[in-house]
Order: sequence, then C-alpha cells, then structure tokens
Amino acid sequence: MAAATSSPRTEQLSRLQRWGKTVRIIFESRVATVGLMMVLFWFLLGFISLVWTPYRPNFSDFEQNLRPNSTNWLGTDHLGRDILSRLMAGTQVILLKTRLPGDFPILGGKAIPGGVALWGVFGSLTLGSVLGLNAGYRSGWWDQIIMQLLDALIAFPQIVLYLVVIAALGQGDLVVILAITVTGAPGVARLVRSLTLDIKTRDYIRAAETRGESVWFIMFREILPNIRGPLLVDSMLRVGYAIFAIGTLGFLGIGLPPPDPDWGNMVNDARRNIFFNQWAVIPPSLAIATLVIGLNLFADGLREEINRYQK
Amino acid sequence: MARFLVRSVISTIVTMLLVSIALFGLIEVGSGDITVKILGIESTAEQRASYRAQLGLDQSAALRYIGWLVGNDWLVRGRVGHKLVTVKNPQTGEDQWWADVDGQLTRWRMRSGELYALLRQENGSSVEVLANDGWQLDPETGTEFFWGVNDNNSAVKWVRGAGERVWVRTSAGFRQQGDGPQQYIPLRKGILRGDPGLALQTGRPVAVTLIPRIRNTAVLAGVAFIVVMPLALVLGILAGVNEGKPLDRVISVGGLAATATPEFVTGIFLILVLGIWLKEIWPGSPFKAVALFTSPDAIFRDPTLLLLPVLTLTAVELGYVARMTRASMVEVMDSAYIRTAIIKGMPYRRVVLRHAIRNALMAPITIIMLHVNWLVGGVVVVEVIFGYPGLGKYIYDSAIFGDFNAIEAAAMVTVFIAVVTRLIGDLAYTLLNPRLRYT
Amino acid sequence: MKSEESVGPPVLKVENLAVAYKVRGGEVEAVQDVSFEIHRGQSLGIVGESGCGKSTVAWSIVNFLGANGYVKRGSIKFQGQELVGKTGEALRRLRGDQIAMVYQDPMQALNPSMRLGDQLREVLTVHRGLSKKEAERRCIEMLERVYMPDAAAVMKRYPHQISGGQQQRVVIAMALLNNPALVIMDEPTTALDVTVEAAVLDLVAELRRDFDTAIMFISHNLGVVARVCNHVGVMYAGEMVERARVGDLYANPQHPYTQGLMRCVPKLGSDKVSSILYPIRGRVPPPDNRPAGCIYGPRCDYAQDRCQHEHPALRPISGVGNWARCHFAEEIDAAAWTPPEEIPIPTIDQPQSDNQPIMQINELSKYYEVRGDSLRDVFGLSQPRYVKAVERVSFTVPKGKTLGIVGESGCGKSTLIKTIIGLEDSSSGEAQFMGFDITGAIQQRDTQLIRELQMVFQNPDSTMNPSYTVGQQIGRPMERFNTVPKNQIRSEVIKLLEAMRLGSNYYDRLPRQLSGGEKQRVGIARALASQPDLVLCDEPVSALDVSVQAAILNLLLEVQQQFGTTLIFIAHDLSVVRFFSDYVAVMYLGQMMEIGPAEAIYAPPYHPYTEALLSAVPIPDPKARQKRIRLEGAVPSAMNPPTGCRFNTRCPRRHLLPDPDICLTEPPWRDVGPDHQIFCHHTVETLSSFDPVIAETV
Amino acid sequence: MFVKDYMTRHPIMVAPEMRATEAQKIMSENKIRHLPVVGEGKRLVGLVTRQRLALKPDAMASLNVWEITRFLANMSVRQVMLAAKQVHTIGPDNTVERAARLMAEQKVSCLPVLDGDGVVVGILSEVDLLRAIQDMLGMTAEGVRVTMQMPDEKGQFARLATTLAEHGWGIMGIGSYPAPRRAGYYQIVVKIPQVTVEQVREVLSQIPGQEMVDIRTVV
Repeated sequence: MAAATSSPRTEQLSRLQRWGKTVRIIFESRVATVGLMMVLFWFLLGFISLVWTPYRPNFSDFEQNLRPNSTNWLGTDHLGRDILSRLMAGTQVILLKTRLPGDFPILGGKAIPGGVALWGVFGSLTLGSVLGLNAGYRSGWWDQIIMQLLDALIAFPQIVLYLVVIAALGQGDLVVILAITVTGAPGVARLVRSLTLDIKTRDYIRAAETRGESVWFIMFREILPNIRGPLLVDSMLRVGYAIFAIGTLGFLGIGLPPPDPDWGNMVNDARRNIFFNQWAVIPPSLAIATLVIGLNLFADGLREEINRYQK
Repeated sequence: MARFLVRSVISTIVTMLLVSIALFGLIEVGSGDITVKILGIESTAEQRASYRAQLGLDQSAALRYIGWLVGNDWLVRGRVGHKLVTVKNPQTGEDQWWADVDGQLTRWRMRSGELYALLRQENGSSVEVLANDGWQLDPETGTEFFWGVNDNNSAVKWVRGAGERVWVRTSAGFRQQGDGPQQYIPLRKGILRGDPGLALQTGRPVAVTLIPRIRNTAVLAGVAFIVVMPLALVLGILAGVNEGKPLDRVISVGGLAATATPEFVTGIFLILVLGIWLKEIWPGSPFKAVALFTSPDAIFRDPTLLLLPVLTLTAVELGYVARMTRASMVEVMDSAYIRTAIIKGMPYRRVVLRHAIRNALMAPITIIMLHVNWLVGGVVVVEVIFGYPGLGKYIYDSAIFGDFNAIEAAAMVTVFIAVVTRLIGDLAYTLLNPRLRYT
Repeated sequence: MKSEESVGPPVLKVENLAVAYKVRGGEVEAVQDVSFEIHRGQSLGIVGESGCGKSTVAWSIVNFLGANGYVKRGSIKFQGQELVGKTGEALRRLRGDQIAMVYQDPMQALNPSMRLGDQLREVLTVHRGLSKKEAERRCIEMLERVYMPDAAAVMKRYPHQISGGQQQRVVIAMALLNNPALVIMDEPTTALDVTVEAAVLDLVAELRRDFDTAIMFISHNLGVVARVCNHVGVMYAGEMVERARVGDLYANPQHPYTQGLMRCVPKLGSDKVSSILYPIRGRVPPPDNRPAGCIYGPRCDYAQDRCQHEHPALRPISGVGNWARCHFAEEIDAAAWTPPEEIPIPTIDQPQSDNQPIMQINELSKYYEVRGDSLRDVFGLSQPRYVKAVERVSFTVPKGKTLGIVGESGCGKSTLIKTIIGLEDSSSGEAQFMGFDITGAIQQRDTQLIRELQMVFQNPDSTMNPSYTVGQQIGRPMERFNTVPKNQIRSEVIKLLEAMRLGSNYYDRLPRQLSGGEKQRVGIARALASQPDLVLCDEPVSALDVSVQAAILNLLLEVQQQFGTTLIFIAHDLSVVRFFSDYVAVMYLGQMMEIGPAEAIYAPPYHPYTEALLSAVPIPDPKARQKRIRLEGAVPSAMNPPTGCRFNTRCPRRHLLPDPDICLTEPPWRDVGPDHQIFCHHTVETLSSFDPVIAETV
Repeated sequence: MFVKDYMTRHPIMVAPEMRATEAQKIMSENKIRHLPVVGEGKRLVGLVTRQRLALKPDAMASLNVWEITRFLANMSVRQVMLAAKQVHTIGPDNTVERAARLMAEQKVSCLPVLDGDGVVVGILSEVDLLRAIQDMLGMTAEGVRVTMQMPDEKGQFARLATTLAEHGWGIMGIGSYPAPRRAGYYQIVVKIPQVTVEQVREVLSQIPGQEMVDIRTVV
C-alpha cells in the first residue's frame, strides 16, 4: 500500500475549511439556526447598548406607566424610565460585563468583559471538569468522595442554594457568579465523569499508561480534548440555565445589584405594577424567555446535527 | 441488590450530613450580624452583644452545630447537674425546658442578687422559693456561681454578686435588666429529634410555622405532579414513536419552549392572560390575578386558588418530562431489540406497548425523581409569584430576613425531599430493570 | 434423500437489487446489482469485508432499511411474491412467520427487560393465535430442539442471565418457531467464542436439514461459510462479484478478488510457508466514489484497459460452475499468480538468535478482589473473594522471537499481558525482563524499563487519540523517553511512518482521516517509537478485515526482522498465530495448558483443550476434514474455578483416564518434545495417540 | 414412508386478498399447479388450482375482451379459490399410501399438508408420490432391475431374499404388487446394486416356482 496512492479524501483540510464545515453544520439544522439568530439578536442589542440607547436607562425622564407609544416604543415603567433602553442595557450584565466590587484587587470597582452568566458557566465548567476528570479517571476512593460531595450539592434545590448563598454572602455580581459556579459544577462534573469513564476504556489511554504518563497528563492532555464537543454543547445549555437563574434571582429581588437594569428585576417591578401598566411586564419577560429558548434551540439543534454528522 | 440498597441508604445519610454541615458552614461564614436585623439599625453595640449572647451565638460553631443537629441538653446536663426535660406549655403548645431535680421540675431566676427556684406544679403554674444554697464556689476566682435553667429555655450561669446588666427583649420592647447571667446556652433538642429551633424573626418555634407550610406545598406540588406525569409521559411517548414527524416537532419544540421559559415569566403571563385579560371578557372566570391567602388553610376553603400556581408548575414541568421521555423513547425505538420485535412480525402497537415502553420509562423515572429538587426550586418561585403560603415562600422570606434557624430547617426539609425522592428513583430503576434486580 | 440441487421454485429470488441510502446532498448506493436465488433446504453464504453491503441486502429482504434507505432497482421475490414495496399488514404477516432473522449480537437483539419466555411465546401467540399454555409447550420443545439445557427454566430467565452462546440458541429457536421458509442469519456467530461458534454452526447445519429451511448466511469469515453453506456469493463494494457452489468457489475461485481473499486468509496449514499471507493492495472504494469500470479494477493484478471503463456483468464462466463478474475470468490462472512487486512479502526465515531469554515469567498469578452482594460483603465482614484471572503461569521468551498466546475470552490472556506491561500489578510469582523485576505496576517501574516494553492494541478505532495528529502521537514517546533529540523528532517519525509503508504526508493527518489498517500501522509505529525490546500485541488484527489483517501481520513480521524486536502476540484465533509465532502458549481459564514451538502445537500430541480448539476453528476449505470435538457446558466462573486441572469439567478426554478423579488434582507438566510441554494427567503416549484434528485436504 | 418425508415443505402460498391475476402469474412463473391460500399464521383458508383460475366458458361468452380483463383484474384469490372445507388435506405423520389412496379416491392431484392447528406445513402432489415410488424402487442409482413373478403363497418372498442373501447381494429397492394379468400371482421388482445382468439372471432363474419376467440394467 504505497503512500502515494492515497485518495484525495484524506487530504489535509485547512483550518479555514474545517471552520467552514463547522459553521455549515450549524446552518444545516433549522432549529440551530433559529436559536443562533435569537441569541445573536440579543448580543447585538447588548453591544449597541454599550454605545447607544434611545434614552437614559436609569433616569426617570418620562411620565410613569406609559403604554407603548411612538416616543417610548415599549412604554415606561413605574418610575418613568424608558423600557426599551432598560431592556437593551439589561443584556450587558448578563452577557457582556461583570462589575467587580470595590475591594477587588487591582481591578476593584471596574467592570470586566464577559457577562455574569458567561463567567458563571466558565466557573462551573472549570470546577466541574477538574472534579469529573478526577472522579472518572482515578475512580475508586476519589470517585466515591467526589461523587458524594457532588451528590450533597445536587441535593440542594438550586433556588434554595442560591437563596442560601445570597442570604449568606449578600448581593453582587461575583456572588451570583459563585452561585452559578457552585450549582452548575455538579452537573458538569457528572457529564465529564461519564464521558471520562467512556474515554478511559479506549486503547489510546492504555497506550499513554504504558508510556508511564502522569495522571494529570492523561486527564488533561489525552482525555479532555476528546470531550470538548459534548462539553461545549452542554455549556451552551448551561448559559441558558444561568440566564434563567439570574432572571429568577432578579425577580426574587436578590439578583444582580443596581444600578444596571436587570431583566428579572424589571419583571418583578412590573408585576407589582401590573394593574396600572400591563405592558411593562411583557418585554423583559419575553427577553429572558427568547434568550434562554434561543440558547436551548441552538444547543439542541447542534447536538442533533453533530450526532447525525457522526453517524 | 442488597448491596445497592445499603449503599444508597448510606450514601443518602452521608449526603444529608454533608449538606447540613455545608448549610451550617455557609450561613456561619456569610450571614452578617443577625441582631442588627432583629434589633434594628439603631441598636447599640452593647445591646447587640448582649442579645447575641442570649441567642448563644458566642458559642463555638462546632458546639452550635451539634446543638442544632442533635440538641445540647445532654452536653449541658453535666453543668446543671440535673436531667433536662421538655414539657409542653399548655397554652401555646410549645416546648419548655425544665431541670428535673429529683422528680421536681425546676427553673431558676435571679432577682436582686438572690437566686430563686421556680418549682413547676401539676397545673402548669410554678411556685417560687429562695434557692441561695445552690451557689457553688469557683476555686480559681473565689467567686460563687450557679448553672441552671432560666425561664427563657436557656441554660445560664449566674455569678453571685456580679449583677450583670443584660438587655432583654420583652413584649414591651427592649430593655435593660440587672441580675443577668454571665453565659447563656439556649437549650434545644436538635433537628434530628424534631426541634429545628426558634425562628429569629418571630421568636416562635420554627416547626409550628413550618408544618402547615410543608403541607400546603405538598398539596401544590402533588396536584401538579398528578397533572403533569401522565400527560407528559403520554406526550413524550407519542413524540418518541413519531420521531421527526410534525407531531414530534410540535411536542419537542413546545416542550423546549415551556422548559426554557422561567417560571416567573410563565406565571406572569398566566396572570396577565387568564387573570386579567380573561377576567375582562368573562368576569366569572375562576382564575384570580391576585390571590389572597388569608390563612394557611385558605387553599382548602377555596381550591380555585390553586389553579394558576398549578398551571404554572405544569407548564414548566410538562415540557421537561415530556422531552426526557421522548429522548428515551427515541433511543429505545432505535435499539436492536425493537428491530427484533418488528422483524418478528409483532404488530406496531404491541412493539410500542410491550417492548418499548417499559425500557423507555426506566431512564425518565430516575431523571424525574432527580428532577424533584428542580420542582422544589420552581415551587419557590411560583409561591413567591402567587404569594402562596408554602415552604418555598417560607424559605424566601426567611432568606430575605436572614433568619438562619428558619432557613436551615426549611432547606433541610427540601434537601430531605430531594434525597429521598432520588432514593426512590434509584429503587424504582432497580425494580424496573431486571438486569439490576437479578445481579 | 433429496438431491442437493433442489428443483422447483426458489424460496428467495433476488434480481438486480440496488439499495440506496439518502444522505445529505444526494444518495449512496450501498448495494448495486445483486442477484441470487435460494432454494428450500439450501444455505447461501454471503461473504465480504465490512462495508460491502451484505447486511444491507439482508435488511432489504425484510424491508427494514430505516427511514433513509430504499430499494432503488431490482426485485426481491419471496415464494414468488414481490417483496419490494410490500408494507403494512402483509409485510408484518410475513415477518417472523415465513421469514425470520438471526442477528450478530444476541444480547442486543433480545429485550433486556422481558423474560425470554415472553419473547419466545409471543411469536406463536401473535402469528398463530395459540393459547399461552400451548405456546409455552412448543417454545420449550423448540428450545430443547436447539439443545438448550434446562429449557423450561430458561423460559423464566432474562437475557442477561444466560451466556452468549445460549442467547444465540434462543434467538435461533425464536426464528424457527413458526417453521419459516427463509431464515436470514447476519453474522450469527461473530460475537461468540470459537468453541461456542462451532457448536452453533453445527446446530445451524442440522436445523437446515431437518426443517428444509432456506438459509441466507451472512459472514465475513470464509471458514464459517465453508462449514455451513452449500452456495456462496462473494460481495465486494456493494456488488456480488462471484457466486458458486461452495466446493467450486473454494477450490476454483474465478474472480481475482475471491482469489485475493483466499490468499490472505490465515490457514491452519501444515507448514509455515503455506500459511504466508498475501494482502490485497489498495483499499475498498467508498460507496460515493466507486470506479467507473470494474469496481475491483484499481486493486486487480490483471486489470486491463477494458476494466477501466466497461463494467463487467456477473456471468457464468465457461468450463466451471462459477459465476463471476470479470471480463477475463477464463484467462486468469490463479495457480500461476505471483505476488506483484509492491506487495511486501515477509521472508519466513528468522534471523538466528542465540535464544537468550529476554523475559522469564515464573508462576505468575493475578487475582482480583471482588465484592459480593450480601450485606456482610457491603460492610466488609466476609472473607474477601478473588477472581483468579491468571494462575501460576510460567514461560520464557527468547530474544527476537515471537510468543503467541491463544485462548478464548476469559482465559486470562489479556490480564496476563496487562500484568506484564504493568497496567496491573501481579499477586504472586516472579517476572523478569532483561534482568528487571516486572511484578509491580507501572508506577513503580523505571522509565528505562517502561521504554523497553511497549504495546500494540486491538481496536483500530480507539488506538489513536482522535484529537492529535499522527505525527504528534508517534512523536510523543520519543519526547517522553528522550530517545531522539527534540529537533529530530519529526524526521524520525517520518522514518518510522515510511517503515510502516505510510508516507510522510500522513504526519499531519488526524485519525479520522485514516482507515482501520492505517490506524493500526500508526499504532505499531507508536509502539516502536521508543525503540522497545519487547512489544506486546493484544489481538492487533482481530478487528480488521482479512485483506487488511494480512498486511498488518506481514508488517509485524517485517518489523520484527528489521528491528529485532521480541513479540508477545495474543489471539483468540489459532490460525492467526500459526505462521506468525515461534512459540505458542494455550490458556484456559487462567491456566496455561500447553506451550511449545508453533509447529508442535498444531500436531499431536496435544492437550485435550488445544485439540478441541483446533477442531472448532473454521477452516476456509469445505473439503477439509476436521475432527468434531465439541466442548460441553460453559466456561466455569473464574471466581470459583474447578480444582486441579481447570479444564476437568469440560474435558472430552477425561474419561480415557483410568481414574478420572485424578483430574481434581493438579496435573504435571509433561515434556512431550523439545520446548514442548503439556499440562495434563494423560501420559505422553496417550496424548500422542490422538489423531490429528485436521486431515490433509483431499 | 410418511407424508412429511415426501411432501414439499415451505410451499409457495398466497394470501386471500391477493388478486387472482397475481396468483396466476406466480403459478406460471414457478411452474406450479396448486397454491394453498393461507391467512394469519399460515392457516389454510383455501386452495387455488389452475382450473380454478380458468374462466368458465359460459361466463366468458357474455363478456367482451375489456370486460374479461377487468373481471379478472378485480377478482381476488378469495373469490376464485376452493374454500378450505372443500379441500382434502392430510397430516404430516400419515403414510404415503394413505395419501395416495385419498388422492386416487377423491380424484385430486394434490393435498395440502396441515399440522394439528390447521397450519400448512407442506404440500403433497402427484409428483411427490411418483418420487416415493422412485425411491421405493431404488430408481435413483445404477443397478440391475429384476421383475420376478411368483405365486401368492407364503415363503415365496423368503426364497427370493434368501437366494440374494446367499450371494451377498444387497437390495436397493423393492416393490411388490399383484401380477397384472395373472390372478393368484404377485410380481416383485428388486433392484440390486453392483452386479451384472448375467450374474443375476443365472442365479435368479434357478429359483423354483418363480419366473423371471424382466431383467435390465437401469440408472
């Protein structure tokens, strides 16, 4: 079998082509495309809001409880603030920026890029992966102890855990990130563990072991790259859950602190006001719902498409 | 299988223990000074310190954890020198602590530097007698002291002649008193013995408020469960056997939308649509935009109050369970043994009903059971939206106030529910799956 | 009573069948232009390598092609009636009643949560409307018919509670319950061990005669087909390239592909030279990119211009009974074939070595502790119990030689090499490799020692990490063991790739761009990268198609000569190790039964277990006369193995001993020849008196 | 000699819903004359024969060509078949003779073979019976075929058998029947392998009271 006779199929794809292929997979699925559009819409609105909003989101520039009209397209809230502007600005804390507390080292009082939902999911991915890899690959006592700890964490209803964490630590972007990290980590760890248990049986892991590679090398260099795909899809869903949770916390009045507008909080304010202005409740509700649904659709469509592609 | 069961039970117990430690630790680390919330922002540092001591917060965390978990009467007993017992207060039904001095239930009180014993009578009243002969000498400091049970259910240490000034919370307000003890150990039986302590917000035992709340939540979640389960399983199975067809698309995407929409959004929309808009067209509609739960028993007098909360929960849960079932059904319908059944010439109905469903339901049942704590989470939000007097609302209110006794107790209840349902899920899976049952 | 060539209408007649699957951006014709007939009482074997479309043909007959497959052209006539396009009730009535199927993996095919009785009975209750009781009776009868021990009790069990061989018997019984006219068997014995396979094949042949059923038997294994079929069709890349009576096909293959296949099947031949394998060059074209003319053209040694643009038809070849799809079948003389230049043929003579032992294993054992299920076990109160996976195994391997270890699944051969390489530590015994102690696990070993011992793995699909390129993976051992300066790694890797007959352009490829055989080559290259002295091969070819298998085996031989590497080679198939090994060890249930030079193992005196194994190996020659020795019962549990000789519960020769109870004591190692030892109570004289299992082909 | 050994197993069968034309096609394509019609579980519901498919002349006369085609095209097998209760059947464990008698008496050319549940397990046609005769007389292999005529008395057959045995000859086929044109006599046909006509003639013609009617080598 001479090397020169290899068929064109096996020719090396350039990086660009591979990317192109990935993007095509997304658009192959209608579900994923719709989801992606919904998500991109909110990202776009968020970016615009960084430089421009129709009015000042945090100032009572108008009459209170206006219905949608030509000036305030979505009306005003109970304090006379423009709902559209607040809605646009509301994407920022979720998706685009995280405000650090004043006593944070170096960056104290500043905002860093990446929304609370994204950092929270990043946190749970990191923590969950480390725990899951150790539990899955090392097995035995490691597995028992890690899984026992995770079981304990999972046993908390998430909202209760949020409530407890926030009751204990107070409000703040970092607290919400921590809460999302802690509640998300067990799920990630379980997923990583089950994927690891599968990958662990592969012969290339045996090959690494017979080379005498260290445990950390095997976990992070041999196993981790191969569970990227499912982990990525899962993290997409997790961003959805995180936004879901942030909204719920905001609704419960214990979410992201003012002054930036928070969708969940907007819903809550509007709810109290529902007999005076039924319209204020709709935009932020829809915003949360569409963003989460968009992420879910995207992840779902992607997963289905990847499965089909692999078949 | 025995091995599996024992492991599950042990794991459950360990989980609960870990959770309780975590919960306690978290609140320990985080919660600010609760006395500020109770006494108000205007209170002085001295007042707060005194009150903290009365709440026993000056004890070490480990001691308090043990007291919270299994009670501290047996620890304190050595100091008091008598067995400590609880007696129900005939008026309030709450427990009172007494020392059992040779069969005579006794408490003590210090007044004007004199120590008095309060001897409990049969009818519940007590007789006060001077008890200065109880003082003991501390050989190191040379002072005389006495350990006893005071009339506020704490084990306390009085020092003769010290005349501590303490701030006492009374019905008339917060006032300073003399003759106070030097040290307080609030007596409790511990959560394992059924005493979750006193709610800081109200000063009444947590259990008294908690039990009707749990019952209300059980009603809400139970009704939702009964509505959701059959419907969701049927929808999931229908979608699963029609994979890729329009029916499946509708159920899948609908389910996804319902699951991905936060409970509060669903709730608000239901209020808006059914509670407000529908009311305008049909004034007699049973849906109420604002439900007033006048008492903890309101739902039994007016079951229509349940309508919107149940609908909200249903909307959220239905999608989830249906999607789980669908996924499992799709997987099963794709399996080799279903292929076998079809090629054996079994009619399609039989293939689905006899061969597929049992296998397809195995996975959802565990997942549904795992999902119960998600349901509890949903219940919190739903209860807050509708002001429903249940466990979730209770946790929420307590968390907002920072009432750690109440949170701890209520959170433990939710964790207990979650853990037990998971255990049930595991069991159900084992029973349904012959592979596990017979190994 | 009836002649082989059955008269009358065929049970199944497939004409010009083409099956296509719709895929994204078009469709793929998995099967093109397949025609054959099966008469009652006949069995037609369909052989071919993976992906040639043989299963697709089977699925198209029962019209179960999934949502995206359909019959594009041609007709399938069953009992004179067209099956293509048949749907609904009419199709359902045929399935399970007149056409039944037996599948490759019985565990998957049986519903895990239904009792076997329910699954069997419903065939009768649904199709025949029999009462439950009557159906029960007939099912038990049928189970007994397929020699299922304790049939009535089996009805109440669940699939996981019986062994793989028994599961397959259940599936066969299920297929025969309604006395169908046609049974389709799709690789029915592939998942089974060789001795179990032999018993199932016997059963299939017997049932075919008794029930006069037409059988379509799909297999990749030419030996299996030779044993049970009377007609054979050879498929290649979606087409049937040759069809003939079984005797004609094996004796006188007409199509160059069939001839090629025959040359790469390992045989249990008498001498080493006759078992040289000649791989077929190139690889099977993917279904969406088949050549225009003859599909085998690009790989054919006889291809001419005509083959490139003219598609040959399946036609009767004059002078012989075969039908072949070749323009030049009459002109090709298979006997005159010589290997073309580009196919590397290993020289069989091995470099003389001084027989210096490189590895010495002495009484090595490996036990695993198991936990029981009772409450006592949960709390750790009971005595620990052990799976005795390897029990007191001893052997030595001379430098530069090859030791083949043979045995069925569960015999402990994998555990043995895991222990040697250090993936497991040993429980007792001694093991030395080049003077190093290797009883411990890999963590306790010196880097230098780790470098000297490397391994080649079984499954090509999992031997390479999908995330790294070929170059990175071969380079990693060099980097880790510092065998090559960092800046030379690339050139060294390319050198190795070339030694594996892969070009330097493979350096940057990812595993998913490689075929199974290529992956296995990379796996070998990776094992060799650290320049080890000993390479352990764990069934390196068992997951490959025969034509690829031959190439890999030849490559390993070549590597051994080039690098002077010592090899330990595990296989479940005696014919694969035949020409490959210098020494062969046979294992059963953790014990070594026989060890000796390769030639000696394949001729008497044998250990009775070796004899049974040899007798079970399917030989790709319908004329071969093989002694029929079948083992009774199942392999005992390694947790509670029989005392003494572990083979005593199933030994077919035990009754020859004057006192069979002696088998309950540990047998002696008997020297029966130079380096040849047998672990048996029988005397050398008795063992030598056994007839050879395989009579020379007539 | 049982029915199950001579019947054709797995016969081609059709469903009653099938169009008559389709059944006709199947019969002609496969060169068969009888089609058992079966319902669920291969239970016999009827039998289609070639005659059944041929139109009755009186029906034909009143129709033109188009109508005939349409008439046929719309007929289902159920309409043309002989219903199960009119069909003569036999069980697989019955003897071949019994089947032959049934067929001769009832003047039918085939018998569907049914098991206890009425499930069709095979079909026995005239051809299958002929095959039985063939087997009986050893007609499938080479040998010397002798026809002996002997009186219908006890001991006559034994005499023949003894003579054969004395010479160490085997019998590969045997049949006996009343002599066609001579009452009180029987003829026995014996087929002997691996001998020559001369050898047999010499030996068998010596048997007293028996007459050699015919001798020949047959394949």
